[in-house]
Amino acid sequence: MTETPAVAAPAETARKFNIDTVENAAKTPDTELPWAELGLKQNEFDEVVKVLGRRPTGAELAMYSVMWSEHCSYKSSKNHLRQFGDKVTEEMKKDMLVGIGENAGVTNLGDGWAVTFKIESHNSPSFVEPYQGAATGIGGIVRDIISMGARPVAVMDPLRFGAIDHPDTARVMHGAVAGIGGYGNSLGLPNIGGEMVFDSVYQGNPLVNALAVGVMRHEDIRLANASGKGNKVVLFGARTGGDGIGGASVLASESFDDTKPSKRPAVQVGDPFAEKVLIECCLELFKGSLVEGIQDLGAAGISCATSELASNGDGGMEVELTSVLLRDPTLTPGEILMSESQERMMAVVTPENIAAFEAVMDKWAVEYSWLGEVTDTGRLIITWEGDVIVDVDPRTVAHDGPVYDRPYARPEWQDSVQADSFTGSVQDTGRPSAPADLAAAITELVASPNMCDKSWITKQYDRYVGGNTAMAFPDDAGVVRVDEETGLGVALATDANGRYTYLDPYHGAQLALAEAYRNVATSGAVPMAVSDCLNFGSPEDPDVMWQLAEAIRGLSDACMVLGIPVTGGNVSLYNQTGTTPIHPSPVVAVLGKFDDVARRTPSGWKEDGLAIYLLGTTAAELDGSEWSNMRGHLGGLPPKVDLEAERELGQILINASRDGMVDSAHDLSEGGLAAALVESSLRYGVGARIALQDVLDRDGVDLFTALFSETQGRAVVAVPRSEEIRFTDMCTARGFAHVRIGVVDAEGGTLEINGVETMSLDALREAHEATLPKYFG
Amino acid sequence: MTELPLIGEAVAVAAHPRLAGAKIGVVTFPGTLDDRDAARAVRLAGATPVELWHAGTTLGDVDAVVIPGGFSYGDYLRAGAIARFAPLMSKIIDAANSDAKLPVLGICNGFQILTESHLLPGSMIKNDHLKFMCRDQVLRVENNTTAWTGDYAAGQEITVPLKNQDGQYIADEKTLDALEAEGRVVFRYVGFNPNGSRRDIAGISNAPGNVVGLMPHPEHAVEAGFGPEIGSGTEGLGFFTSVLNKIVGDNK
Amino acid sequence: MPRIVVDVMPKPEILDPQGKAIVGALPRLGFTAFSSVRQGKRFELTVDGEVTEEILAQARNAAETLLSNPVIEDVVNVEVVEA
Amino acid sequence: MPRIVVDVMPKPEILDPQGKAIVGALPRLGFTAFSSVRQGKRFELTVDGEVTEEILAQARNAAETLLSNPVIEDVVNVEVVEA
Ligand SMILES: Nc1ncnc2c1ncn2[C@@H]1O[C@H](COP(=O)(O)OP(=O)(O)O)[C@@H](O)[C@H]1O
Ligand SMILES: [Mg+2]
Repeated sequence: MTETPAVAAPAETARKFNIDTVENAAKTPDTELPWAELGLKQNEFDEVVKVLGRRPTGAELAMYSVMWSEHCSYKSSKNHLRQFGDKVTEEMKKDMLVGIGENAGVTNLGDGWAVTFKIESHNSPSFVEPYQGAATGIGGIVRDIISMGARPVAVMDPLRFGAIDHPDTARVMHGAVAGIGGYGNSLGLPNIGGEMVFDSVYQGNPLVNALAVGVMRHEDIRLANASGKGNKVVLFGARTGGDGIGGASVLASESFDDTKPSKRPAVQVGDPFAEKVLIECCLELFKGSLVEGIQDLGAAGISCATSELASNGDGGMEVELTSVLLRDPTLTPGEILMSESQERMMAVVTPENIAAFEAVMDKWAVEYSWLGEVTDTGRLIITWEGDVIVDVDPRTVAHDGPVYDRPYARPEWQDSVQADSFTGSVQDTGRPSAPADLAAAITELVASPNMCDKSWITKQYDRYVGGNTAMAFPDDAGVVRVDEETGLGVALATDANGRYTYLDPYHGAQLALAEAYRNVATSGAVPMAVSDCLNFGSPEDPDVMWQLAEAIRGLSDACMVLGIPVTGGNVSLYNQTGTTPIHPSPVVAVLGKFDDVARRTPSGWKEDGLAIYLLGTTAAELDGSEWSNMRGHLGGLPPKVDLEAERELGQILINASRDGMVDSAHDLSEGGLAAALVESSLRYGVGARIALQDVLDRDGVDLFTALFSETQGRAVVAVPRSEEIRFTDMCTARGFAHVRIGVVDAEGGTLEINGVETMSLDALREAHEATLPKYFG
Repeated sequence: MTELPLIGEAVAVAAHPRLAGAKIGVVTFPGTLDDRDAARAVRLAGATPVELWHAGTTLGDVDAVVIPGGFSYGDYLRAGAIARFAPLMSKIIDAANSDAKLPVLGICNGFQILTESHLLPGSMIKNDHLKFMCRDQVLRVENNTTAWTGDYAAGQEITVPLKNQDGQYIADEKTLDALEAEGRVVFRYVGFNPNGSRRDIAGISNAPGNVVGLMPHPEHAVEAGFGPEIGSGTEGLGFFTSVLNKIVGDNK
Repeated sequence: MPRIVVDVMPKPEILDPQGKAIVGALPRLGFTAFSSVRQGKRFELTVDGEVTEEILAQARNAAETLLSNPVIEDVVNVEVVEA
Repeated sequence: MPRIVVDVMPKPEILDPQGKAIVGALPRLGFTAFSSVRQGKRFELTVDGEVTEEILAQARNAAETLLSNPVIEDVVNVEVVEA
């Protein structure tokens, strides 16, 4: 039974348009076209004319303009992004079943299982309308995962907002979190982690990134290509409305009569119910092997889906556009091609499978319409009641967009920023050293906006649905089981530090990768693959372009050293207010594998008497740290990157988890050792007694530095007495610095650090948990 | 060694030889989310889960039915409002009211569907704080004589996940008084009322006790390591073993 | 006491998932007369005392700023109802 | 095309959490004239063609069975609006 259409699409309206056919375009070369309003540059329009050998039709112009936009063509970043594909060894490729270029990369998990994941941005829609913007962000990334043939199994949401006390931050925070929850919860996808950062640089450009991960059997992997001449092309899911073409309503000049076109929606509203049904319905299609190729409709809608499916397959396709089911019957052909209505998919089906395909649609009450078929002509031909309105080589739309080598240069201000170290700055006066002051400093740190408890957010997310969530907030990585029989599973963490990347984009990006890698290894999983979302300002600003180029170079170099490939990602540019860009914010997601998720290591200790070890050495690295941020300083150089050490630390943490040598592990990142000790104590409400003298002596740092420095490549672990010798032998054999810094104290209800006034866990918890409710209710 | 229980370690159910033969239907509506989880809980309890599709017109030979959580039809109109009219629901309503008194458990959205169907009194409105809330929730089993609670001790406190947006249970005072008087308040929130429910009510039953509905999710507390961190993590399994023991007992 | 009723509807060009779900359910219950449904909100604001022009202006203002989200909704009606 | 408007409000004796939140927020925005707020739903059902008595009866029936839950809500209004 097909759902009754919400809006009838009267066929008679079709002829109301002054249809600009290919024939007409050839005859009227001098017709003025609104290419500039559609965002094309003169040289780009000229290129379109050259490619076609004539002026484009209105519909063709619509297609090229969206597909050649920054968002779809990566024209500013493509030249740099190539490094992710180039800097890859054979070893790194070994588990990569599908690499960059498809909707999402696919990694082999063994036992016939594969995993696909990807991170994307929905930044500006989330600023305009936080609830719907964030919700549709989740919707979009989940469809990418479905279109690979996978069942989505979890989502994550790295978030960056303006200053915590700015009045507009509450609007964005409330809306975005409720939207992510409202959509993700309704899909039955557990939220297993994310990030939350407040910084005034994001005031007008909050970053709402969304990650989805899905799993499949190898044989279920689907690619976005249209092969097999005579196979049918079908569009299914929601009806097509005027979504996402607001700015492009100039195309209404296609409108024949002089009545004004209907209004186009300024924002898109998500329908998570429709998407949930779409997920189940697609999985049923995959199970029955009923589709040859499939593509989700996201940015650039039908333009993208038809041109990509065609160019990745046999090269040709014919589509009748009046067959598209419409929510808004006033849409012109160009607008239909550009529409970004949510919750739609396009698939290629063999004639034999049509009946079975329709039965699945009817079962789930999903609307569908057959648009045309695959050809081998190498042309994408789109007709409107039989008249040809698009006749293009689909590759020229989908793949041969413009590529720019935008000028970039190290900003003039970079040197002076790097020279301005926190140590010795005005903001550094009165650094705490007395026991009471250090305790107050630690309490202030864990209550600060970026370090405080995040459960105001995570409470609004379903973490249990699916029954496979083995770890989520507040542990270092989210962990989901893939196979109930064996316990095979995956771990995921996302990280970025905009301040580090501002100070040094090359190393800042590497630090983001290092942290995500470390978080995954800390949970006990073996890191396998990377996805990234590059959030930057305008590429037309050489300073920003340099940040982007450096970040990509840094990230790709670091992936080589760590031996894990980038399998996909997303670039979000123009995140700036006026001429002020956000901090360069490359958000990096690392995926790891567990042979058995039962071996996961939580981030807090429980049992009395466990020995606590600090792994790694500590240097005086406070520039860009949370501490300096709390004091209002940003300058100097970020912590040093040592990827070999990260790898070694990772091996230790993974082995320790596999062989049951540690009961808990927590990596050190923002907030340093102080944050890690408090978080590990609050995790299960069990404190510890800590003495850092050996660290101070060995590393030549003072107590404050030992607590607040953000030196990388470190972690704290809690080791049962029975495992201590085995554990320390392993560290010694690997030549990795380790020192016993204390013992778990299940009785005291306190965190005791020699030289710091004893802190009660209750007071720490109260400070840690009060911040978000104070600002957001 | 790690304190985290390993998977498969903690779940040891005394399986009655006839239990595996028991069939428990799990209903799926468009928008249902926790159907696979409910099926897993049935399996871990030792019985055989049977998939039931909302548009179906027969319950087959199932011995009990679980209506799992989710957002049927998006919960857009009212939670459970549209699902209530599914063809299968009229079969469930008839079977629940028949002399055979088919055991029916509604969890979260399932509970909302049962109230919309008038199998259970009252209704659910938006949480008093207006937000979705996910947390490990302590419940007290107030009545252990229903079809779904026989394996618990009266007054026993259990921890199971709670996650909902429209979980505030309301009914008029007369109905509430009657529910209390008849022992039909089956579960009450302990320590914290997460949604503003009247009299801390987390779950109720019909008069004979074969139909039970509750907002929290026992099916998410059946496997150690994948449920609440408070308590054993498997304190929801008793729902499913209870109904099995009841079925086996009735068939004796 | 008099009340001011404020009606808010999703903008016509915006997808209304609620309405869509309802329009799908109606025919299954035998209600076949309706080709589309849209779901909006109705607010009743109680005023203690008389509804002055100033109070009505407040209501209109609240309707635009708090009770509706102008990005996706329209205030379709603000009127006084005596009770 | 004519539409039938159906208005549904929470029963007066039922605490309305959304209305309560709004009444709390209003004074903070300077809207001080309102002593209580209740939030209900407004449905607009589109009819293709003329609204007959039979169709209006269908709408009333749908309002009572599907669009409202009599345990917590009242149908306060069913009326035809020409557009
Ligand atoms: N927006 C969010 N959504 C879900 N989980 C979040 C979010 N922000 C933070 N978290 C979770 O809170 C915990 C602490 O976050 P964070 O301090 O950033 O972790 P780390 O320093 O280990 O990267 C992690 O489990 C993280 O996944
Ligand atoms: Mg961490």
